[in-house]
Amino acid sequence: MAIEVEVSTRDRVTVVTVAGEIDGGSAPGLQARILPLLQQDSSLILDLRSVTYMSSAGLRVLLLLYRQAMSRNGRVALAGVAETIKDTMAVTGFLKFFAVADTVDQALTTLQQA
Amino acid sequence: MAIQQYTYSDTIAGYVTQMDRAARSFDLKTSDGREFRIHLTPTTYARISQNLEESYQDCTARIGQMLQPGQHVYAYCIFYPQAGDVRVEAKAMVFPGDGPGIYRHEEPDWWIKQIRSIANSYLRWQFNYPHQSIDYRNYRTMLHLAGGKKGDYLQETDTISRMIYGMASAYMLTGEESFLEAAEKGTEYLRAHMRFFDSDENLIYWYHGVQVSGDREQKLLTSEFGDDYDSLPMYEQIYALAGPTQTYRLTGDPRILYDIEKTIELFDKYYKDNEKEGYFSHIDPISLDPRSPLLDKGNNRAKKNWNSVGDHAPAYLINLWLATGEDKYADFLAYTADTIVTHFPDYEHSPFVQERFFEDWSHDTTWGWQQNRAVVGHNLKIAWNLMRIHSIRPNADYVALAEKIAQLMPEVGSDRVRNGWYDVVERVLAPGEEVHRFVWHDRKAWWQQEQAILAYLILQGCLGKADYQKHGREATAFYNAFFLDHDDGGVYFNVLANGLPYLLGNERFKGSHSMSAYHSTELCFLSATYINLLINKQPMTFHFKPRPDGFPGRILRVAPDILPKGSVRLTAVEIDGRPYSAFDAEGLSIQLPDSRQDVRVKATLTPVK
Amino acid sequence: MAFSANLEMVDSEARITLEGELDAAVADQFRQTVEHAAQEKPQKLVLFMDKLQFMASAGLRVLVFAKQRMGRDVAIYVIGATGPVLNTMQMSGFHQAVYLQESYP
Amino acid sequence: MDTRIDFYPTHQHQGYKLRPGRPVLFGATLVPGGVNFAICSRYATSCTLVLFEKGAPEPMVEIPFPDSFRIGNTWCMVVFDLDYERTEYGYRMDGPWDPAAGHRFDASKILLDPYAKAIGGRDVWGKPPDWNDPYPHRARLIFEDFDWEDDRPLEKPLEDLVVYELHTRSFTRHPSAGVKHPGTYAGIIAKIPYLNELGVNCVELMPIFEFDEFENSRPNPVTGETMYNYWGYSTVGFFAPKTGYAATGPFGMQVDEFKNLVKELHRNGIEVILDVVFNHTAEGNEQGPTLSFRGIDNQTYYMLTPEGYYFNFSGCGNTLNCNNPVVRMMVLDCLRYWAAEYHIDGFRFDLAAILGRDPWGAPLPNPPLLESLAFDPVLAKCKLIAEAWDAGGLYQVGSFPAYGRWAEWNGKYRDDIRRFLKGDEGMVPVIAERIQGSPDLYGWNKRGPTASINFITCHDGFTLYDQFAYNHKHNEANGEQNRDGGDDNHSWNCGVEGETDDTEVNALRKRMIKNALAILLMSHGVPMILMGDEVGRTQRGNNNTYCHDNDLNWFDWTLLERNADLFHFARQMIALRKTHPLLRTREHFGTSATQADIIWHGTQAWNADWSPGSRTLACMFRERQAGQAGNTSPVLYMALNGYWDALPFELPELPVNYRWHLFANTALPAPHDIYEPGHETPLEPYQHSFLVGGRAVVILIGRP
Repeated sequence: MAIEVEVSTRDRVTVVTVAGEIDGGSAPGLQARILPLLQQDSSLILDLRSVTYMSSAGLRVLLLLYRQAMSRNGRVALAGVAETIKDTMAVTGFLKFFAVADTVDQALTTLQQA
Repeated sequence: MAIQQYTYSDTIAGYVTQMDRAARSFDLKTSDGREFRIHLTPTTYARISQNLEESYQDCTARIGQMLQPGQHVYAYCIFYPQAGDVRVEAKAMVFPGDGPGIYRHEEPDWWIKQIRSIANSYLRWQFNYPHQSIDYRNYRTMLHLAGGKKGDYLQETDTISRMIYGMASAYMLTGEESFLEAAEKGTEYLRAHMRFFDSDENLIYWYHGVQVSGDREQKLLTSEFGDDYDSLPMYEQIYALAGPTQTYRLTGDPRILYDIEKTIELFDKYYKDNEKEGYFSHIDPISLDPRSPLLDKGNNRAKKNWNSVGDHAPAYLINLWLATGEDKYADFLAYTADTIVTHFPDYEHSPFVQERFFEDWSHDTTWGWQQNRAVVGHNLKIAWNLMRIHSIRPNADYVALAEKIAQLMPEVGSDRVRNGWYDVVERVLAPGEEVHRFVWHDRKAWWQQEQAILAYLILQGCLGKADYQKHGREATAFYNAFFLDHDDGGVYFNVLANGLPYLLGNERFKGSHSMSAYHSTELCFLSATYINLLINKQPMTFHFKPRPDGFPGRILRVAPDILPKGSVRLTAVEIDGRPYSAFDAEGLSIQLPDSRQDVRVKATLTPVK
Repeated sequence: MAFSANLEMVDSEARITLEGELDAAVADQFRQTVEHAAQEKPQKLVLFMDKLQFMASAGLRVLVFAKQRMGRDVAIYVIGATGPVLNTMQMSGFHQAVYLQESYP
Repeated sequence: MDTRIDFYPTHQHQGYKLRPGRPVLFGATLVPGGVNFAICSRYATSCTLVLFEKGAPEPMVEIPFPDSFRIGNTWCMVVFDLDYERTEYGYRMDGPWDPAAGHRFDASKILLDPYAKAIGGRDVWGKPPDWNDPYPHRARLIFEDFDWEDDRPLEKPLEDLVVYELHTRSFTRHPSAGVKHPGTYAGIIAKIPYLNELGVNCVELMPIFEFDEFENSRPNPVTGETMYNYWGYSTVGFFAPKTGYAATGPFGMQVDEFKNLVKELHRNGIEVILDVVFNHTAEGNEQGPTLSFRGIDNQTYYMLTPEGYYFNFSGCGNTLNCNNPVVRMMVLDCLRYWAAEYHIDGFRFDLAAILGRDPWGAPLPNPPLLESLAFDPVLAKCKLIAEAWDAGGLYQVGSFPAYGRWAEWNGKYRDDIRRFLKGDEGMVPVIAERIQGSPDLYGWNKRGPTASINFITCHDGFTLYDQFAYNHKHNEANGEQNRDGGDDNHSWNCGVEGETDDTEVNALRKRMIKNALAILLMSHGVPMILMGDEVGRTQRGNNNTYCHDNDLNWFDWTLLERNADLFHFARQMIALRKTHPLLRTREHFGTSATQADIIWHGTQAWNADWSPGSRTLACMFRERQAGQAGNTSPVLYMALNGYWDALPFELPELPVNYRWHLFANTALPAPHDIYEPGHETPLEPYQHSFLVGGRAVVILIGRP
């Protein structure tokens, strides 16, 4: 399933908006697109409001982003994660690596406070 | 000779008396009280008897728990010389049931499952059913062990009729349509191809068989067997009626009754000896004369034997009486029983009855293969059938002879160390001999086990003596442990004394002249009947399918066999699936409704406790 | 009408012409004729029955018994059998074992 | 650009790019660019890899292994560019069909890889499958990169464990559990606070290897409800966690979810022991389904009779041939995989005695499998627990070949304690052995008390509440005319069979439960508690609920309030055990190695009554130097009064300036029945005897 990725910045923090399904097929592309963004700025917000499905491959992309950010003591925040996805992440132990917020603004404030 | 100083193997059958866990050994007492100490080895393995098409019942894990006192067991052992004595070590064991006094063959549906499996195997072998339809054009008398078709293309009346009997009995127990179809089509085929309607004499006799070659059929009027050559043996005419009669009990087809009555007229007119009683065993194929010089060739002139007198009852006559209830057939039965009781016993000379006679009933001890020899199975067949006839024509002499045979036979005709029954033995002991000599071999034939099983089951069912239960169980347990062919289906025809199947020469065939699916299915049908109805007092359901024109007065008689009066009641009837009430509970008969097509009848018989 | 059965061998073919009434009494005579034919080891047995008024089942048994003794590969032709004779053969199923023809060859 | 030579395919088949694989990596292993498939069979003549699109009825491709892709008896192949999440794989194996010789190859069957690390087909528990699916249990590919952070097996000393046996589905399936994902691994995570509050530090999970809950499922003749293979003692795959137990099962993330469960449990100081079943497989006997082993290498995987039938030591149709080198390797690989990849702390082996039998079924003096398990470097710190008897009557409790590493379910402990509690005669000397860690069974060659897993109830048999509410089993609901299940329960219904509103009887039942918990947690050896016994869970007298997916098995959490007193008692008893090292010892007391002893008393101090008629016993745990030269270690005293009436127990003297404190008295109703460790109420100094109620247990602590 194809996914769309748009990159923008809000108050000097990179915001990546993703739409569609993140699975074994689309995950590598997404990763290739986002990883370089971490070069300039170690923190990142992922706006996942219109992500309808995330498979384990998708979760692993997020975890890789987290690891990359950590290695530059940056942080990754997730915004607008669907309930089912958040639940799956919790149950498989992925959720606790990320700051989670409902909207991009809230994600922004949590990032700035840390 | 000192104790055998070499190893040999054998099967020992008996009852555990005690188990020594530490020494990993157990003591066994055989049927006649011999003691054996048997040692278990790390590689000893064991199973519980399993039925046809049932999975292998390994119980190696529980050998220790199963060897409790009283447990019946078959132990195939190796005998080693050791310290001047013999050490017996078990290699493989078979338990007839999971506990002392427990026998798988006494489970209510054991024999019903077995008859279904045997009948299905024969449908598969003979007609490649269900892939092809049942067509008796393809019937072969000679069936290879695995049921394949080999050799010539002979169709014998006798084996077709016997298989029809098996199919009809299977239908009566299971209600499966394919079995009834096989029985009815077989009966039609016999009438169309094997029946000789003698318009001059207005009676019927049956060809020995046909040799199909191309589009023509070579009719075989006289028997093709050495000892009945160039004659019409009564034995074959009798068994030609076995299948059709059992089919008649299901459908009441008047054409079958007509053929039976016309054949009985043949017996009365040409085979019967009205002056000196009984029936001649052979008649001349052309003049139909029992005293014809032509019969001298087979030494069959004016001879009488067990078959011509005793085979009527089990082959067709009892089933004919069961289907019709007519007194003339009961009289005929009593007549054969009286003849046996009068002429067959010869206890001053032998524990076995005399089987061959001249016209004046003097003993013929020089005939063909028989000479002065005894067929163990015939003695037991007499005991079994006398008890059946006794239930409609009560006669103390019948019971006395039956019991005398039942008491004498174990010592001289059965294998008290391994269980199972022997084949043909010399009737008298030569000076110094302690065991009646086996004429050819000490193997055990499947049909002789049947006679022993049915004799002791009916004696236990009617008289309830513990001794009969013991011999009945031992014979049945041996049969179910060693005669069932779990690889290809059906039963082995011969096993060695120790129970291993004997598959050489013509014993390999599953369908030779007297075998096909007769004795094995009759055993299932009557064991189920006697064990459930007479011994364990369990209800049973039987299936019939009377035709619209079936049975005079539309009376369907449902007694499965001749049972002691009042021992069983007809408690429930279903016709085409709906409960039906017009039936006589004591008389075991149903007043059938008028109908334009066949009706499916289910009758449930319940023993009176 | 008296019964007669005479045998004629034409190379490997045995031909028997039957006349009159073949009842039980003469069945034995007929049997001997057929046995003589059998001793010649014919490949074919041809029976001319157009002049045969009656055949008892005993006679028929002679035929069946003879055919059985002569073996499977000997073919029997019955020529001109009519009325009761044909009926006797059909009632006993023997018609399935022979070739029935109006005339021969 | 990756420069590895083996990044590039060398063959292709119908568009799939291939190259020979590595035989050492059994199963399916993700390698750069593809998947390495490897499987072995000694007698197969050819092998084909069958690939499915996830859930598709028909395979998308069948790739026969070229002969060059075989090394010895192992076929191995790398397939490139597979979508790991949407691919399922199986094998077709051809070879002789010769049952008498033990060969049952059937190329028409698609076979499950014995090393499959995830198995689909029963993704949602109880969802009726498509019965004519040609490949009912399907091997899938997984990511093996779970982030454990700094977690590793806890390696708690065995003597410190308090084991809690639970069934994953039963634990939280009942609506009263109030968890988001009832009956799943996630459900257990949600209940970790409860486990902490109770104080257990180890959970023993009933079988979680993939199994088929529909195996001989049938409608209950009485209720019409479907009866399942609910407990799961019939393994389909030894390397895959049961998908149907995972909340994320339908998304194929059961592996991550189960790893997360282990990680969370470890984070809360709770070890994980798996109940593993290596004595038989789900394929049953020759009439059972051919799912995997039978079609791959029947003669290698199963113990066969000379005629090629299946030995039945497990009582479940077949017997795994564990001491065959190939099977032994698989068992070892399996346990190492769970220890290394899932950080599992220990294993409990079902019918373990079978693992010690040779292919002929005879017990081996020195079973190679048990030996290799005992000395394996990866399993070195894993607990190995054996259910040491087997269906073959090879009752080995105490004689199980242990190499100093194995502990055993102590069936004798269960029976003897039950018989004492019931009031049987002559049990006093016997329970003395049990309480000090069964030296009669485990004293020889230094196996010590930790060889004995002490339990009074387990999944097999009555619950603790039913043990004192039923004299005989009530298994009618199992549809086998009450013939199944054991009859030697040694239970006592306290006067009335089953539920009653008689307050006397109910009070006695609670007291008996407390007595059992007290003895269990005071005994040397490793105590094990059955899920729910701490709150009086009942199965209404059914002692064999193997087939019920209903409230007979589901933990009813409302019991927490209704029997809060029982919970409180259990919690404090566990706390007592954790507080006192005297109760947790690696060595049998009384031997020279230990500095402490058990001293036996009766109603008379220093003089236990060992006579057959006696129903009273008291034991005192004490360090030899207690009360001397600055050693202020406490003395523990437990009085057992099995008699039906109260009896005074003369108290043994304590060292000077020690005083007895009452910790527990099961004769008293809550909350006076038990105190918090360290907050016991002191007895009057002059009090030299204690009146122990009928059928009651009293625990005193002697300290300064």
